[in-house]
Parts: sequence; structure tokens; C-alpha cells
Amino acid sequence: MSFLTETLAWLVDPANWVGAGGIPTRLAQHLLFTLVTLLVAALIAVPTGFLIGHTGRGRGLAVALSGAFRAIPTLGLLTLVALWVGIGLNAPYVALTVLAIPPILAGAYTGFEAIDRKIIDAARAVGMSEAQIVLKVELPLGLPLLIGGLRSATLQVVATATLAAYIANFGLGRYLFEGLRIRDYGEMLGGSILVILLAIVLEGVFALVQKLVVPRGVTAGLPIDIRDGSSRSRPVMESTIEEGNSHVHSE
Amino acid sequence: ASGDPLAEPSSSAGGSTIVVGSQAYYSNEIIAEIYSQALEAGGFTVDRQFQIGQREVYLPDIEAGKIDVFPEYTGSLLQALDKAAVGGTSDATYAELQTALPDDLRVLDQADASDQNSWTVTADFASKYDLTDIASLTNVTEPITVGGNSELETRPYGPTALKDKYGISIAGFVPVEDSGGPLTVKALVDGDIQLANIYTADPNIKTNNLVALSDPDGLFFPDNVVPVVSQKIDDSAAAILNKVSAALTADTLVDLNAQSKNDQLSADKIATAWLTKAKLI
Amino acid sequence: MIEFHSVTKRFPDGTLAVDDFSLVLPSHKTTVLVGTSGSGKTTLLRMINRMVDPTSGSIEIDGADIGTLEPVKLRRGIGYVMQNSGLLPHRRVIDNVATVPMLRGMAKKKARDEALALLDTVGLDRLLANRYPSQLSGGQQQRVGVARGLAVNPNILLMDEPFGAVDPIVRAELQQELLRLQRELGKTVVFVTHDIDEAFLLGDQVVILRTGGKVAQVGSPAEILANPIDEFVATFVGADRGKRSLHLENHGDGDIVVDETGRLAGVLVGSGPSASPSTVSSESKAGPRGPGASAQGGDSR
Amino acid sequence: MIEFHSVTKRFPDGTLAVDDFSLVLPSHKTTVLVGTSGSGKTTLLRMINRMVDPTSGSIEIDGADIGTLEPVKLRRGIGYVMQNSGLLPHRRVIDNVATVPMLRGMAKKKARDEALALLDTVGLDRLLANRYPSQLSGGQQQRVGVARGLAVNPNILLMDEPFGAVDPIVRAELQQELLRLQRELGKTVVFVTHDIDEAFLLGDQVVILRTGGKVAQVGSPAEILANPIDEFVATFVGADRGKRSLHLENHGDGDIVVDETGRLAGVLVGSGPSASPSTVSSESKAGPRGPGASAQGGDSR
Amino acid sequence: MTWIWSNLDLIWDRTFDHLILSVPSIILSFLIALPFGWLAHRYRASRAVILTTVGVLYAIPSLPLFIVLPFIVGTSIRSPLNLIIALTLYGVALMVRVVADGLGSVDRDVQQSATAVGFSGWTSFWQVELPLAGPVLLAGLRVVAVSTVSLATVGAVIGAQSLGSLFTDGFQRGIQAEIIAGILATVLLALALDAVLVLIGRLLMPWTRRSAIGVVARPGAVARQEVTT
Ligand SMILES: Nc1ncnc2c1ncn2[C@@H]1O[C@H](COP(=O)(O)OP(=O)(O)OP(=O)(O)O)[C@@H](O)[C@H]1O
Ligand SMILES: Nc1ncnc2c1ncn2[C@@H]1O[C@H](COP(=O)(O)OP(=O)(O)OP(=O)(O)O)[C@@H](O)[C@H]1O
Ligand SMILES: [Mg+2]
Ligand SMILES: [Mg+2]
Repeated sequence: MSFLTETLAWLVDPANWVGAGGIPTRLAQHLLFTLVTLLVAALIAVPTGFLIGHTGRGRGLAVALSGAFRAIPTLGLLTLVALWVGIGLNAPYVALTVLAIPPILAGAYTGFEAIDRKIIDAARAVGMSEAQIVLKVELPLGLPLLIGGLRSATLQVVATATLAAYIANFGLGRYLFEGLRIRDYGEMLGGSILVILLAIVLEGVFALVQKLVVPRGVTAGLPIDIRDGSSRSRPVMESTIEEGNSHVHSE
Repeated sequence: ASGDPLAEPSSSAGGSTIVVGSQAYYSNEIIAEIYSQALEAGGFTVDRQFQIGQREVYLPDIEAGKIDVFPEYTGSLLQALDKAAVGGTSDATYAELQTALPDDLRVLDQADASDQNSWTVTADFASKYDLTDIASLTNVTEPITVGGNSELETRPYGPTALKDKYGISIAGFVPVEDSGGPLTVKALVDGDIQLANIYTADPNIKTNNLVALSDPDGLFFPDNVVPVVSQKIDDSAAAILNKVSAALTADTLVDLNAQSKNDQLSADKIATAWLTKAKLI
Repeated sequence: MIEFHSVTKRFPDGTLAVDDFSLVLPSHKTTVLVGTSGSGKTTLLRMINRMVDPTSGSIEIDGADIGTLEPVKLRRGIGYVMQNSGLLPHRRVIDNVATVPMLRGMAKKKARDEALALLDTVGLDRLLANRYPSQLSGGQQQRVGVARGLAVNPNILLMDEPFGAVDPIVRAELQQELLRLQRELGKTVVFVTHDIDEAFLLGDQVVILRTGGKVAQVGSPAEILANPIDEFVATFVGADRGKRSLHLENHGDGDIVVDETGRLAGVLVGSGPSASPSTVSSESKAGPRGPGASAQGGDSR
Repeated sequence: MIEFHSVTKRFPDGTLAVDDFSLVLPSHKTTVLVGTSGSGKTTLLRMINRMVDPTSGSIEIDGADIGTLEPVKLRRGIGYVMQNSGLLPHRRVIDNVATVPMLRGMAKKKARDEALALLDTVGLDRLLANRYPSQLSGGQQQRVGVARGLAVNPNILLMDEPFGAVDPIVRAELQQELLRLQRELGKTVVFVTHDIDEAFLLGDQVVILRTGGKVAQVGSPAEILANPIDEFVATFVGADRGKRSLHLENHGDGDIVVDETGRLAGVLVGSGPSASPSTVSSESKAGPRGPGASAQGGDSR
Repeated sequence: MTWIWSNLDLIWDRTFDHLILSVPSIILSFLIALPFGWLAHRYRASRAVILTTVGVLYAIPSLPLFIVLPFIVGTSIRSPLNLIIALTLYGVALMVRVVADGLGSVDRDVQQSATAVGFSGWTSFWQVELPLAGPVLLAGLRVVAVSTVSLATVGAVIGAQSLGSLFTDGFQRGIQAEIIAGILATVLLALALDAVLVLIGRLLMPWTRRSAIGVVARPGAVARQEVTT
């Protein structure tokens, strides 16, 4: 198991922690790339998902499309777009945004759908306008699932953003490719471990955020009559989050 | 090495079937296909195991005797086998490679065709700064960004060597993991990079009006095409492969590659056409 | 006063939910719509606050055609209580009650103060104000629902099977609570149920609907009970099953009232129409068009 | 005969669900456990088929301590019907009914034939046999649940709020159906409900439980109704709210029976204990310890 | 696009290679996830451990995993087995959670009633809990299938033949049609496998096909299933 010691040696080598190719720089690049990708994907997927969830229309199409999106191999998309737009971060941004959209979209619209229709109905009946229903009822109640979708998208993007290094001097993926090419497994595994650590940290952040934003009333309390609706949808919520997690990180 | 996990206990298929391998590289596959068809015409049965990745993936299999014939490039293979190799002329490299190979492997005759690394620029760039050979890059007054596979950055002929050996100032390095393929060429043409490592047999050099700077000092190892073979290759098979190598000239290889890239023909069609024309089958 | 003029509702999928329905719902009275599942009760109710718009016909509130009013504004002036309370699970009880006043622009502080007072009105402990709906029992939730419906002090209160999901004991409590509230507040209540007992208890006017949104009979409870207009109504009120046909049995401990199915209805305590104080309210309830509910005596409790 | 001897159940989390409970449940009779939520009804019921084991005390069936019996085998010999029917949603109606006989090793063909016959017994159309439970109405599902409970021809039938989830009209139907079945089959039925009306209608013996698994009163419906032992029972049976205190009012159309809350109970049709044929069954039900239920006349329908 | 028509044989061969890699992985991940998912569902204590492990597994970039795996399990880096193991790992990572959630989604009333009528623990698991978790399991399996097919393309980078080979080859030769063909074939293959799973689900779970008389039986389960279509 010499590769383990090699990996450790690479990780603690001070030379790898400084300069333009150093771990802090690449880590920051990776993180930034991930965040931008998620932001773009969210800007596309969240409003779309909410629209679908709110109106109940176009759902079949969205479901079919995000299924197909999920099947698109990131490696293929990356190489194809790269041939069109050239080197740099453009192609990875496109490919990874496509990767991130399905889980976020699923999170957004299932989040809306999982809300008990009666609650929305009651909100309308007491005189909330459509905008108020979206902002004050559907958004807070759909948030846990939406965040679940974002969370799984983040996991995938972090792992798959290593691909950006295929055509750009960028991110933690550089260690993977370089290590692979020069058969330096310590570097390659070290890079992988950094990616995993980053993913775990982001997971933690999300877990925290999820805890903060989940409306208290949705989790608190005893399972009495009324809660049936919401308590029943709990397991559903949990698992739709997971279904968002179609770990398609093709490299 | 016993510690190398990539190695696997040898268990050759046995029998009279010859296993021909190729890199996951289109040009290499064409050569492998030529070998295969030539061997088949000579009465051998061939098992094609093409597109099996980069050298780090297939080399252990060759060393383990699981592949009988593999098209290789003298300089690159030498460097892979022996990090301290000195290289030199084409013949010197070939001779050094023969000694560097493990006992039960050998190389047959090398072809005239070579597909070696080169420092390449666009024709416009070349004429603007009057570039002919690598050393003349010192003429360039604008920042030079270099593009190529990851490993290039640390290779003895890489950006560092350019700086140390010739005093050329390099502004940056951009990895493009397509081994000097279309993306690298596009980056060069688009001006995203100014200097690229592109294989000399790449038809893109011609198509895109690029200039491969000459290398009078032997910065790069020569990379003549050569079949690496196992013990299973007897004299008659070796004779067939040597005949192929004899016919395989530098221009031929560029032409074959062009058929693949520009005409989008498949490797077997290209191979059959060439072998027929060269009267080898 | 709410008037339905030849109202018909056909849903886009072709379902004829309400068919040529005309009725006057008097102010300050409780009108109960009762009928089996799918008879169009909810649809009728929701047409009053424009959650559903009629396909043809018109609805007037105090003479104004609601078709010309802005739905959101209209709804903010009408109380609405539904089964399972429909409370917002992510807001505390107090904020649920204060929701609509705040939507209408009332200051948060004031809205909350009024909401607290409303908790008293519906008989809820103020200590529950800071809980989330899921932390309340079904009956408590329903009370919050009523408080929310009352929050804007509406003239009209729409209630769609508000007590459908709570157990019979709590249900009985809530019904009494509603009777008390109605005596105090005198709203125009439109109440939907499929429990005929509940309808008879709460309704000044009871509307029995057949499947397909057709009116089978309209009248006071006593009228309907005494003179079911047809077989359907008789079946519906349970007259045919003997549930309404009571007789006395003596067990030594007193006269026990039993129906034809063998169900024990209770013990006979009085026999004259004014033998107990309760008859005051009973009579006015059972009688055809008694005085306004708000004028009924509260002494029966 | 089922006997509880000083049975106590404390759950691992410390909840004392049943506290020193002793009772004899006579064979071929219906014993109804009634009480508010959390009073330990379900826990008591489940101790009979060892879904729950008592912390202390013992339970005997026909003299045998069930603590010594193998639970799975015991359960296969006791019918069990629960709210929401508890049918297996992935099996057709017929297979749901045939499940237990097949678990006990009966051949598929035979089990299905018997299951079909049981559908007749519970008044279900055989055409429904090949449907899935979700394709039935709530009332139909409940009937299938009863059929399944009867499938092994058990002496004992445990029913945990079997009619809790169906609407009042269907519920009344199912109650009558159960009375009919019980007249025909004479099982030892243990029935849990929180509806006191239902308890009085169905029970030969009614057990009123307080929260915490304490017995408040045991007796026949008439005994309890006439002599509630304490305030709690009086409240529970509705005597205090006047629900059980009926009086007559005359509206010209006949004597209308009204309770103190103003609820119309029905129309008086007879006044003597044997004025109508229905009194035969009513009397035997209401009387303290009437003859075995199976011996009751079926002519009242 | 003429490239596609003149290379249908090649596309077909790669599709077949792709199936050889992905189908066993999908099946294996389901089988392996079952016991772990059951454990996570059954024992609170194991749940956290199992699900966290699975979560970390999830975050491993696939390229290094493909390369490191032979170090650990001792297969040849070029062996399809290596890739199948890696794909299975990812599948398991996804599926364990689904199994746990699926078993958790089974109506407690139904379970209780099964116990009450005399199902023993083991019989109840196979005849009641597992089939009733079926819709959730199917939904998860469909996601696993689609992602496995997509992920298998990465094998091309390390020389495992698959539809991904069309990307690397097309990339080197600058033939866009080849890459597009690879993407299309991958998506179609994924959707085809998905359709097969749906079909199998229909056959094995006939009770989910016809919904209740008026009521939509379980909106949650339906939505959940459709998320993954
Ligand atoms: N939005 C809708 N689209 C189509 N049909 C509808 C819609 N809403 C109600 N219906 C149909 O209209 C009829 C009346 O429905 P409504 O909800 O008013 O009945 P209801 O009397 O309230 O029944 P329940 O007692 O079950 O609540 C039913 O057949 C119902 O299926
Ligand atoms: N498995 C359990 N663990 C801990 N406490 C339990 C468990 N089962 C029941 N209890 C508690 O025991 C008490 C009695 O419960 P039980 O279910 O027997 O009541 P019940 O009378 O059937 O109520 P309901 O009418 O709501 O069905 C309650 O306080 C309940 O919370
Ligand atoms: Mg309704
Ligand atoms: Mg219970």
C-alpha cells in the first residue's frame, strides 16, 4: 500500500501548498467554479421548477427532459462543446451546468408539489394573491426539498468539476490529470482526497443551512391528524432529495 | 516491479492467435490495423485489442506478455522505460531502446515514419517573428503561452527547458489533454496559446497552416514508428511486419492520418487501401 | 344576504357539479349544505368567495354581483374555515390568525394583539399562541382555523366540513362552541357537512343536495325531519332506516329512548315543549324561521 | 373466554399504557373497549394476540396462558380487523382474504374458494374479488378486512376502530352488518372504538377506559347509561352535556325528540317497550346480560 | 452526419460493450444495496454510519477511482471487471439510501396488520415490506440505471471500450458527428434501460397500475417516480 504513503507525502509536501499551482489556489478555483456553476444552474432550474410546481403544467415535459439531461454523459458534452468554443472554462461551465440542472429542477418542483394542496388552497381562500402564495407559502414550505436538490447537485459538480482541468489550467482536477500522465499516484490520490474533503465540507454547510431554513413547524410537533399530510410527505421528501442525487459525474 | 499494482500475473491466451494492441489514439490504431491486416494476409489469426488507453495503462500488459504486437514510438517508449535515457539521433535512440526493453520483449525494424513531439506555431506567428527553429523563439516580444498535455509541463523539453536552455520567456502553461489534437490546434489558431506541442504527423499542421519549428539540438527524442513484439512473434511474422515498416514513410503517415481526420474514414478502410496500394496484401 | 341566481358550474372536464341552483341565504343565519360526496357542496361554497366561478348564473352579496369584484379583495373580507384547518404549518398559531389582517395592511403588533383576543373568543389558551399548528391537537387546530376565519371580522363565514376530521367527542364540543359563537356574533354562516345530525344541529336553514348539484329539499330542520319531501330525503335523514323513529323502553331506571336499529338514544327527562330551559333555544332552532340567532338566549348553557 | 389478570403494560419509554387491568370477556359476546385517545384500548387489544406483551400480569384464553404460546401461531388463529382495513395493497381482494389460510398451509385453490364464500358472508359482490384494495371504496375495504379476519374461522375477532375512517352513512351500514354477522356467527368479539354511540350499539359488555389505562366503568350499555358511576363516565357518555337527556316537542307533525343541546334526535313512533317489532332486539341488547347474541331474533331488519 | 451512417457497426459494437459494463453494475448495485439499506432502515444506530459512508463514496471523482481500484481489489486496470466494480460502488452509494427510504415508506398500518394476521418477520419482509417498497425502489433503480449508463462512458479515458470511446476518438480526430453519435447513443441507451425497468415494474407491481376509484392513492410515490423519468 505504498500509494497511501505517497499520497500522504504529497499532501504534506510544503511545495504543493504554495504558488499558482498550489493547493490553496486550486482549491479556491475549484470552489469558485462549483459555486458559479450552481448559481447559473439554479437561476435556470429554480424558477422553472417553481413555475411547474405552482401551475402543475409542463410537468411531463420537464420530467422527461430532466431524465434525458441526466443521461447526457458529461465527458461527451464537454468534448463536444470544447470543439465549438475552444479551451478555457466555457465548455466546462456549459457541461457542468447541464449536469447540475436535473437535481435542482427535481428538487424545486417536487418541493412545490410535496406541499399539501389544502394549505395552498386555504392560503388562496383567505385572500393571498398568487405572488404571496408563491413567496409566503410555497417557497418556505418547498425550501427543504429545493435545498436537497441543490445539495446533491453540489456533490456532483464538485466531483465532476475536476473535468475542467481537461481543457483549462484550473482546479483540483489538474492534480488528477497530471498525476495520471506522469504516473504520480500520490499526486492523483492526493488531489482526489482534496476533492472528497471539499465535498464533505460543502455537505456539512448544506446540512447546516437545511437545518436553519426548514420551517420549524414542518419538523416540530407530534404526529396528530392534521400532520398526516405533512408527516406522510416527509419520507417522500427525503427520498426525492436522494433521487435528485443522480450522481452522474462523468469525467 | 512486484510493487506495481498495474502489473498482473501473466496468463497468455496461448495458441496461434496474435494479439495486436493499440493506443487510444487514432493514428496508432491505423498502424495497428495495418499490422493486423498484413499479418492476417500472411495466414495469422489476429485478435485486435485496440484503443486501450495511454501508455501507463497498456505497458504493464505488454510487459506481462498479454499483447504480442504493439505499434510504438521509439523515443517516447524509451523515456517511459528509462527515465534517465539520453536519446540522440534516430538510430541511437533505437539502439538504446533495444537495450532498455525487458528480456522477453523486442522491437522489430523501425519505420522511416515518425510521429514525434514538436514545438509548433501558426504560420502568421512564425513570419511575424521570423521563426524557423526552436531557438529563434527568443525573437518573440509578446508573452508566450504554451499548450499541451499535463505532463508536458514537467517534461525535459517542456516550458522549463525552453527557458533554461534557450532563454525563451514563457508566460504560462495551459493543459489541453488531447495530445496536440483539434482542441490544441484550435487554441493555437484562436490565439489562446502561441506555442503548442503537436505531433509531427498530425495533418492539422498542413490543414491549418501551422509551422513545426525545427529541432536541430535534438531537444525532442526522435519518435520513429516501431512494433514492440513478444516472444510469440516468429520469424515469418516478423518479416511481414518489417516489410510494412519499410514501406511506412513519413509522408505516408501524415497522409493516413489525414484520411482519418479529414475524410473521416475508419482505420480498417484506410489500412486496406494503403496495404493494397503498397502491394503488401 | 347571499343570493344564488340560476347558478350552474360545469368543470372543464365536463363534470356538472352544480346545476341551475337558486337560493337565498339570509343574513345572520346559518345555512347548512348537506349531501353525499360529490354533490357539489364545496363547489357551491367556493363560488361565494370566487375560488370557483360559475359557468352561468350569478351570485350576489347584499345585492352586489360578486362577478364584478376583485377575487383577492373579496376573499379577504370573507372568513373561510376548512377541514384539517388548512393552517400554514410554518407559521405559529398567532401568526396564522394574524395573517389576513396583516395582508390587509394592519400593523404586526396590532394584528397580533387582536389575534390573541380571538384565541380567547374561540376558547383557546393564549399559551398556545407560540406553538406551530403541528404541535396542537386536531380540535385545537380547528379552533385556530375558526379564529383565523374570524380575524378580519367578516360578515360572512364559509365553513367546509370544518369538523370532519376530529373525533366525535371533540366534534361535539366544537359544534357547541360554534353555536355559542354564532349566538354572540351573528354572522352569515354557510356550513358544509355530510353529517345530517350536524346539519340539523347547526342549521337555521338546511339544504339537502343530491349528487349532481341538484337541490332535494330546503327548509328548517324540523320541517325536513317531519316532512321529508321524497324517498331520497327520507333515506338521507335516516327516517327509512328507523334511525329517526324512536320509542321508549323502561328499564326501571327511567325511560330509555331507543331507535329501530337498537341504538340507545338517551334517557327521557321531560315531555313538555317548555319543560326545560333548553327548549328556548331548541324551539327557536327547530321552529320555521325563528328569530335571529344572535337574539337567542344564551341561558341554555 | 378471555381473561385479563392484573395486566400492566409500561412501554420502554416509560409510558404506562395499561395499569393493573383485570377483566373477563365472555365467549360469544361482544366486548367494547371505549375511551379517548391514548387510554390504552389498542394496547389491551394487542395483548390478546401478543402483538404487545404485558409487563406484568397474565392473559388467558379459555384457561390457557397465552404467554406460553408461539405468537405467530397464536395470531394465525385470531381474526384481526383494524382501521383503514390494513389490507395488503399489493394483493387482490381475494388473495387478501385467502392470505392467512395459505400461511397456514391451505392449498391456494381451496383458500380462494373459501375466500369467495366469505365475500358473500360480509355482503360483498364476488365481482370485486379481483380488484386491488385501492380500487374499492372505504366501506368495501372494511368489509374485506372483516372477511379476512373471519378467514381462519377464528373463535376470537379483534377489531380496532374498524369503522373509524368511513363516513357516517357507510359506518351505520357496517355496524348493522356486524350485528347481523354476530347474530349468525357468535364470535367472541373485542371491539375498540372511541365513539360511545357505537359502543352502546354493538357492545354486550362495554368497558369505559380513562387515560392511563384505568377502567372507569364496566357494564351493559343500559346499566352505564342509566347509572354512570362517576362524573367522568357521565361526561363521556354525554349525559352531562344533555346529549342523553331527551325530551319531546310537538310541532303538529308529531312528537319530535330533542336533546338538551337542541339536537333533533328523531320522531317518536311508539311508547311501549314492545310496541314495535324492533324492541325484541333492542331489549335484549339493552338488557343486562341478555341471551347470547347469536340467539337474538333477526326480524328487526 | 454521414459519419454516423457509415459507422453504424462501430456504434453498435460500442453500445454492446457499454451494455456489458452497465447492466451487471446496475443489477449488482441493487443486490448489494438491499442488505445495507435494510440495515440502515432497521437499526437507527447503523443508519448514520451507513448513510455517511455512502455519502462519502458518492463524492469520489470517478477517474481516480477507476485507476485506484485495481490497487485495492487486484484486478487489471484494463479489465472490464474493474470498471464494473467502480460503477457498482456508485450505484450502491445511491441505492442504499433509496432502499432505506423505501422500506421506511411502507405504511406502518399495513405492516402491523400483516404481523397481526400472523406473518412472521422473514415472510413479512419478503411478502409485504419489499413488494410495498417496490415503487420507491424502482424509482431509485431508474436513477441508478441512467447514471450508470452515463458514467460508464468515463471508462474510455482509461481504455475500457464503451460508447465513451466515441468521445475520445471523435475528439482526437475532430469529428463532431462521432461525439454527437456517442452522446445520442448513450442517452438512448439510458432511456431504453429506463423503459425496460418501468416495464418490469409494471409486470411485478400490477397494483400500482390502476389507481383508486376517485382518489389518487399516493401522490408522493407518484411524484417521486416521475422525478426520475
Ligand atoms: N376542479 C375540478 N375539476 C373537475 N371536477 C371537479 C372539480 N372540483 C370538483 N369537481 C367535481 O364536481 C363534483 C362536485 O364536487 P364537490 O367537491 O363540490 O363535492 P362535495 O359535495 O364537496 O363532495 P365532498 O363531500 O366529497 O367534499 C364532483 O363530482 C367532483 O368530482
Ligand atoms: N410502542 C409504544 N411505545 C411507547 N408508547 C406507546 C407505544 N404504543 C402506545 N404507546 C402509548 O401508550 C398509551 C396508550 O396507547 P394506545 O395506542 O393503546 O391508546 P388508544 O386508546 O388505542 O388510543 P387511540 O384512540 O388514539 O388509538 C399512549 O399514551 C401511547 O402514546
Ligand atoms: Mg367538499
Ligand atoms: Mg388505538
